[in-house]
Amino acid sequence: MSTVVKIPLRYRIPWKKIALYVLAVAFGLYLVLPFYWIVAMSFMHEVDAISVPPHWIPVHPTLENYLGFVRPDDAQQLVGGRAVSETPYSLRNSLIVATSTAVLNLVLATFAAYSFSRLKFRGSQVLLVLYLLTRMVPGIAIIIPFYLLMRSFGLLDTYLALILSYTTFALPITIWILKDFFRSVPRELEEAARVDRCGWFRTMWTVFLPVAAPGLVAAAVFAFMTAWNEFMFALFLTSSKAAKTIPVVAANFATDFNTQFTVMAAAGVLAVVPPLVLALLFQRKLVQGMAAGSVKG
Amino acid sequence: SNGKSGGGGSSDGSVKFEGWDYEAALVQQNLDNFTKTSNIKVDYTPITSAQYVQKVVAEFTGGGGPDALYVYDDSLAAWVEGDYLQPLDGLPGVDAVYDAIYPGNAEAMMYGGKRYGLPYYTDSNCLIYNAEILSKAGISKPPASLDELEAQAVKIKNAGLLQYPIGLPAQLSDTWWAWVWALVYGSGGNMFDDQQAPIMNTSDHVTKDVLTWLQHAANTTKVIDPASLQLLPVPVDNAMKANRYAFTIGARYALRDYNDPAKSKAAGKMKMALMPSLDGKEHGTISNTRLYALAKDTEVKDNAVKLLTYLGGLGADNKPYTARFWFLQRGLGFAYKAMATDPEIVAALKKFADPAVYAHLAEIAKPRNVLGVPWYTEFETEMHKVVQGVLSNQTQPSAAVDSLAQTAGTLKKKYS
Amino acid sequence: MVAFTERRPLGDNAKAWALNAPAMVVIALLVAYPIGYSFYVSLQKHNLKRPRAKRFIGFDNYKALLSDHAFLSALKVSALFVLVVLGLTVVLALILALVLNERFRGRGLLLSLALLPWAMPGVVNGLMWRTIFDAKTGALNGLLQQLGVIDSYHAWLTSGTGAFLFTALAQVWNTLPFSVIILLAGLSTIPSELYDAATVDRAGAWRRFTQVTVPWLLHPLLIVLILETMNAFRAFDTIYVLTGGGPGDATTTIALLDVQTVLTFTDFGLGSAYAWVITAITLLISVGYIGLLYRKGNFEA
Amino acid sequence: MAEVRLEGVSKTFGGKTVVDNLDLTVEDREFLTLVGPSGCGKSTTLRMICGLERASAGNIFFDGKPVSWLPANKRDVSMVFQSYALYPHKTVRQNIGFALKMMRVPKATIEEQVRQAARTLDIEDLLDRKPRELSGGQRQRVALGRAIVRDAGAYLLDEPLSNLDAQLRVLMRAEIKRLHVDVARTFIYVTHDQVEAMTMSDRIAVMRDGVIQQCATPEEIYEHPANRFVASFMGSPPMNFLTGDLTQESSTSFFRSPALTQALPGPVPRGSSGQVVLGVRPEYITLSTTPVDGHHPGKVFVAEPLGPDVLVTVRIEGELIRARVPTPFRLGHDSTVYVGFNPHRLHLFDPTTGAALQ
Amino acid sequence: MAEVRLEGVSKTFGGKTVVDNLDLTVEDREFLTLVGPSGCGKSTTLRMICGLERASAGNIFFDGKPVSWLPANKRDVSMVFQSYALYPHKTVRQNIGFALKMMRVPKATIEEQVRQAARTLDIEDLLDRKPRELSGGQRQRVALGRAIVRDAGAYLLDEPLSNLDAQLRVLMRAEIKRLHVDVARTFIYVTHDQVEAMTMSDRIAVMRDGVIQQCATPEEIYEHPANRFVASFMGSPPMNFLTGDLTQESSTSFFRSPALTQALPGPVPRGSSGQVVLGVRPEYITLSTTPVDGHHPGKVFVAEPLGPDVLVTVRIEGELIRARVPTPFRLGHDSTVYVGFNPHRLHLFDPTTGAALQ
Ligand SMILES: Nc1ncnc2c1ncn2[C@@H]1O[C@H](COP(=O)(O)OP(=O)(O)OP(=O)(O)O)[C@@H](O)[C@H]1O
Ligand SMILES: Nc1ncnc2c1ncn2[C@@H]1O[C@H](COP(=O)(O)OP(=O)(O)OP(=O)(O)O)[C@@H](O)[C@H]1O
Ligand SMILES: [Mg+2]
Ligand SMILES: [Mg+2]
Repeated sequence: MSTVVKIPLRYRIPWKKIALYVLAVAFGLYLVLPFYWIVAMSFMHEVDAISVPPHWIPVHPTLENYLGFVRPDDAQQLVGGRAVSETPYSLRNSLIVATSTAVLNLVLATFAAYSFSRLKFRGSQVLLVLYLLTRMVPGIAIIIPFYLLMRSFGLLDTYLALILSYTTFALPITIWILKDFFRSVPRELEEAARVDRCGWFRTMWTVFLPVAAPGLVAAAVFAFMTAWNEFMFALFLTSSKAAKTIPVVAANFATDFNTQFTVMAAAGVLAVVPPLVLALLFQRKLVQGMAAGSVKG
Repeated sequence: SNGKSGGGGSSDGSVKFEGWDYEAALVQQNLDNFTKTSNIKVDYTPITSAQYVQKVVAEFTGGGGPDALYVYDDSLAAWVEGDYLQPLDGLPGVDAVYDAIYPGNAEAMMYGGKRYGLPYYTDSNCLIYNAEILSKAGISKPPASLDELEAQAVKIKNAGLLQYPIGLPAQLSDTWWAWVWALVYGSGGNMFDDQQAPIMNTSDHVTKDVLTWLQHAANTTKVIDPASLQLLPVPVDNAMKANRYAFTIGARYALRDYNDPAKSKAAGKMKMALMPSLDGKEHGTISNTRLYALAKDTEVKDNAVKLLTYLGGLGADNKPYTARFWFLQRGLGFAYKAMATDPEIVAALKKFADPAVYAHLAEIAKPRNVLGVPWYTEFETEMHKVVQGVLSNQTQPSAAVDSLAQTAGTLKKKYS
Repeated sequence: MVAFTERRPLGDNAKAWALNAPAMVVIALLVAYPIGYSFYVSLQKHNLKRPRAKRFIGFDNYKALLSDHAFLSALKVSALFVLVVLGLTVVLALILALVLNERFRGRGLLLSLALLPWAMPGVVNGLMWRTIFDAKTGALNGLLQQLGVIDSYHAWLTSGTGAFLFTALAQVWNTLPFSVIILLAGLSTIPSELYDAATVDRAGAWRRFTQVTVPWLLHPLLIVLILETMNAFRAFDTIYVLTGGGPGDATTTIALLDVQTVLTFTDFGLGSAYAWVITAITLLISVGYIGLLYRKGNFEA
Repeated sequence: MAEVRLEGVSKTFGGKTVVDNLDLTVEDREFLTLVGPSGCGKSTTLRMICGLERASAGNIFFDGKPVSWLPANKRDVSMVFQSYALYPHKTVRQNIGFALKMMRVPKATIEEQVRQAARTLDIEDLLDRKPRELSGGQRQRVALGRAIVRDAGAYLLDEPLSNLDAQLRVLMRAEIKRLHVDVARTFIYVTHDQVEAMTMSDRIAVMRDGVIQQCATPEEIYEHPANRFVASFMGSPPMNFLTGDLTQESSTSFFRSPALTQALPGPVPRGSSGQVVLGVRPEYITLSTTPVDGHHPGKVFVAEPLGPDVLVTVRIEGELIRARVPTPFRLGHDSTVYVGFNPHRLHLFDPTTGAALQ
Repeated sequence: MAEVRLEGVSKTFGGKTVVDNLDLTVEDREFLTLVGPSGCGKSTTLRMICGLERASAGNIFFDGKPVSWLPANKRDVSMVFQSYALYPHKTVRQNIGFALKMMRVPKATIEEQVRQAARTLDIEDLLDRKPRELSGGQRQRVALGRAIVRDAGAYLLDEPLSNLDAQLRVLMRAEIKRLHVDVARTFIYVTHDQVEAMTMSDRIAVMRDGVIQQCATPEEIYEHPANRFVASFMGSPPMNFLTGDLTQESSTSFFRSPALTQALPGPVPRGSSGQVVLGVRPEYITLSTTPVDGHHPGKVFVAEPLGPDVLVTVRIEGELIRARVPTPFRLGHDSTVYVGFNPHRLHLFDPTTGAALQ
């Protein structure tokens, strides 16, 4: 019986780990610093926000930029007061619209993407490119006819108008995204499910989609963000707090007359929080490995 | 809020009213007051100012436009041509309004000989200076000529007070660059004749000379901040308020903020002066007008006209109620001559500006004479780029005016 | 021999079209008309300011583009912009995705941060960058000065090159998340045993990357390329807010020109023609990418 | 369900025919084993029966009813995939219980049956693991568990024991056999393990290049191979083959090759070409150190111990003959031995067609 | 590279130790086979040697140099993965040639070597296919080809033949053996096939629950198993075990159990508890129909044909004893037979520790 040598005989400098952390920190800074500046500004008075040299940490920290959102009366005092009072509603609207868009998109795209990943059919390539084509016409070219269309459907200033338009935006790309992920789900899994007496839908629901989860999450995030960010269609298709989304309202903080940097910063922070929370909830799924250990060969 | 055809008036006679979102809360407050007294409901939608024009265009194109709305004088011609608006001639009280306002404003609200609006507010441009900085540099009087302006700036610069004493909002954006026009009008020149033919490279040297001065001040004496190319109006305001420029060219209205101790470190030091000219003489300045207008397809014309009158016209007491409201609340410029002598107004005005200069500017200001041409926006946009070229020394003034004239020619042809 | 009987299930063709039907219906219902309409408009002289002058002119709008100085210059700027933004985005996104695909402390945090720019509405994003790049009070100036990199505040956006690069940088920040997420999700589908096999086959990190990762990522990469090209070609928000297209024409991209033409100049005919040129170019490029990558990456696990 | 019948079933992949006009009937409750060289089309055949692959031609009947157009989930078959195809996102418990869940078996029953199966497969303590945390053999057992836990009309097992050790394999073999008896259903089993094929099957179908060579009971296959391929394929180490001529002398036939002459009992037919191939299995060869009548002298080429037996290769005039003899075998390389063939265990084949000559 | 040494190597997965303080030295050029029940840690051990898995404790040395911190690509080992791990996006040719490409072997040489390997593996006509289009056995051969085509300091083969038919397996076995001789490198081989283990190995290491039970030559393992586990694991069907007492009478020892009494040659040690377990392999049991001295009468329980042999289970007073006897065996169920143990092939084990008593 030999003694267990627990001490490594030759320790190697873990270059990979070091590089990893260096990169992670560098990217982290690149990603967060601009946003940090917004966050810091949102806790500053207007005067401090434009001071030279800049205050990286608010010197006279204040919540006033946020309090306006919950105390609409105070908001009246501010330039863009109406926008301030509309912010909570717009957040709600954005959440509803973006979530619905994501869900509707996933459903529609899943069907289509499945066909591209699993079935051999005539015209599949053409159809794929055709889908893309609908996305390639810049929004600016179709906004007016789209507006007319929605008007004739009587959908102006409703969630549905936004959900539908964002769905058409996101759908082609979502299909593209999903078809790739579907492709990497081993066919045998589906076959096993069929043998286990699942019909197509059940196979999709119980086996196929869970395994393709990273792709689904990526696609859902994509659709959600598309809806969350879109400005022009939201501007044209909505007019009241019943449907205005956060980008439209946030734009109100920046008028020609006065740009309320700090209030806008606060609105920006608020606008970023919901998707970020969702991202935190789903990030595990996104990096979960797919199909490990399921098939041999 | 989406009626079948134009106008969008609903059965209860309420007026659909749209404006850009400046002080939307105050607007609502004022409208509530109107509803209280007139019993006419107003359905008010403020629209992000940056996209105001676009959205209104979309609405009118789609047939869901408002009954009454704000209009920029820049957009008036297009919107009349686009059949969005209807003239107000012959409506009760309109003549009285046009008599009571400055001619420049009246001119700006007319197109094709017809009157299309009642004044919302107006403003004209002037030279704004920081009296404290000037006095530190030993200067007691604002400049009357451009050369003088440059010399004063050099003095300030040499005194080590400021690296760049002059700041101008010269970043590209969709808003017009009033200061260029102010410089041209301030020296008595024009870019176009009354038939809207370009003269800046032929009979009228002022534009070229002004550009030459700009080029010199920016690149030779380096008194104009090169960062101007990256400045929109708001950052310029912020810089002024922070004592970082001695001079700028801006709207009179800006001084209210500049001199507000709550918002500005330069409060009390900011003064306005007539536009300095090439020859040192007094010539004029540029003005703009924002108006209330009436949609062509409105189904509630009577109510809408009542609203317009409340907002832009004269009240029963023959006083412009809303124009006074805006001045007292926010210092917005007024088109009504009589207000310049209204004691209450003067008292309020004194807090931030010299009432005499203020009124004098209104008298000599005139609108751009090319507002009515369909290609004005394109020209203005092109002009900004050309002026940026001059400021950054990429373009020579003579080439600049040639290019402007050529642009005007091309655009004219395009729209013929 | 007994004939094949019973209900014949749908063939692949029929099944595929049935599966595509919902998506196709939604798209056809909602965008077919606008798209067709916009193409029709592009064949017209149609400026809202002069509705009475509206008329059909065939491809004159397009022909005019060939001699349209503004258009040609914008095309050049756009091409360069796409090149820079796309290059940076893809490289950075790939690196970031690779980092995120590793296990380390704080991965969840970094992943959330990676999504952050995406969650920011364009307007806010634009204004954020404006306050950062501001020549007088900008955070970038402040930071660099405090770090001793510069002595005095610079006006970053006043030179053509500066404006172009900084705008591109802001755009990259904004479009990075999409690419990262797609690539990351793509990475997570690579069976780890392939890396094991490649390692045993003496492939070092780089070869593993080129031989296993890249082939596997070709399709996600394809999407990233297509979408980011599209995005870069249409980039508007950020550029508009930061430079308005200036100084001069330095950052006037074709998208900016298009939006300006449609919304500011209300020239729908010409604007639609611009839009269709953008469409054609992005489509061409995309088809190019597809031709280049689709087949190579088209294998099944 | 019971009888599985394939009529003229073919399968082509991109022009290459991998299953060729196959006719096969598996009786109700029969245990049929499919064997054949790697790539001969066994899995493809199973997959067609299962409904995962559509036959390019021909028909499949379950109990006389055509099922060619029936999808797998309607065919009521259970299958062990050669590649396992475990659900990576489900635990072992969920993997095994999945089909039951789909059949709406009550939760408690599922749990009970899963546990029962897991006990049988000796993976009870792995029930909460995910497939990626299992060893190869454990995964295979989960795959097997998934197929046997449920009730099905036919059980299709594609090399279900290939990754298990001998002990476990013996146990599993017994379990599968027992299941077959218990549920009394049709089993179609693919294996490359001869012992498995021989011990478990009612019948064995030997395939080659997509064609069934012989389908008969294990004894029949072993003792009366239909052709040289079957003869050589079944039995390990394989049968020895010698090519030579057949001569008839009074009541005895003689096989003559350059290496040796062997008397054959009784009259025997001639190959189509006049030549014949003589086949003899290694275990029907005896070796002696002293000359014996009818034995052929040769030299030991190599001796490989197989535990209880030794596989001895003997060279007789340039021909290599392999014999399996009991341990111990103590002769070294080049020692002389006398090789005797059991005359009742000799096979003759046509040298061109390979068909057995009877 | 040559000698592979493991010192106190352990591996834990989430608290569960699957390889436990392993000490093992594989000599230069040795062919060592790892066997053991499914899940005992064979693959894990290989993966640690290979550098794919980091040992939780202990060290690994190649030629005396510690390699614990060396990544797999620097270790100069070649490996066949139990799960193949083929590159799905590469053709068979590219799969096999990949390692060579990584080693910057000239293109022409790669092509030549790949073709050579493919010929050996009989997959020459599949070179342009993608793994997806291969049968299970073909995939496995590609995996094998990938490992053997290249030159490496040590070859690690994890059940490389499990999905091949017997014929092919015999051929491949020979090829691997030949390769071993040709390249003269260290081979570590995992298999569950006893024949493979017995015929190919220089030494066999028998593992159980992450612990090596015995590491010795095949003969040693077979004839002198270190403990009851090894004795039962090696050999199929497994050794028979009987528990009883040992008594010494003059020069002879006697084993007495309720079922039978067996004389043992020479003096033998006693188990720690006083009891012993007697082990005898089925092939060292003879059955006779007539009583023989020292044989034990019993009744035939079941007889299973295995081709050349028959596995006969005999019941002696409630104990089941399995014997492997040559075909033919013609006695039916419940016939009386007389069971004789070869007295020189008997093993004794401690009933509590299981250790062999010598
Ligand atoms: N990632 C993992 N997490 C948890 N346990 C694991 C993991 N990988 C392997 N194991 C466990 O470690 C033990 C040893 O696994 P290993 O793969 O080495 O077995 P093996 O001897 O190769 O078995 P087989 O013959 O079945 O392939 C098994 O019990 C297995 O369940
Ligand atoms: N998708 C495919 N495309 C082309 N050829 C295929 C495909 N699937 C299988 N084949 C070929 O069909 C033949 C039969 O394959 P099959 O999987 O049925 O073999 P098998 O008998 O199960 O072999 P093994 O014992 O190796 O698993 C093989 O030669 C294989 O290469
Ligand atoms: Mg197979
Ligand atoms: Mg293993």
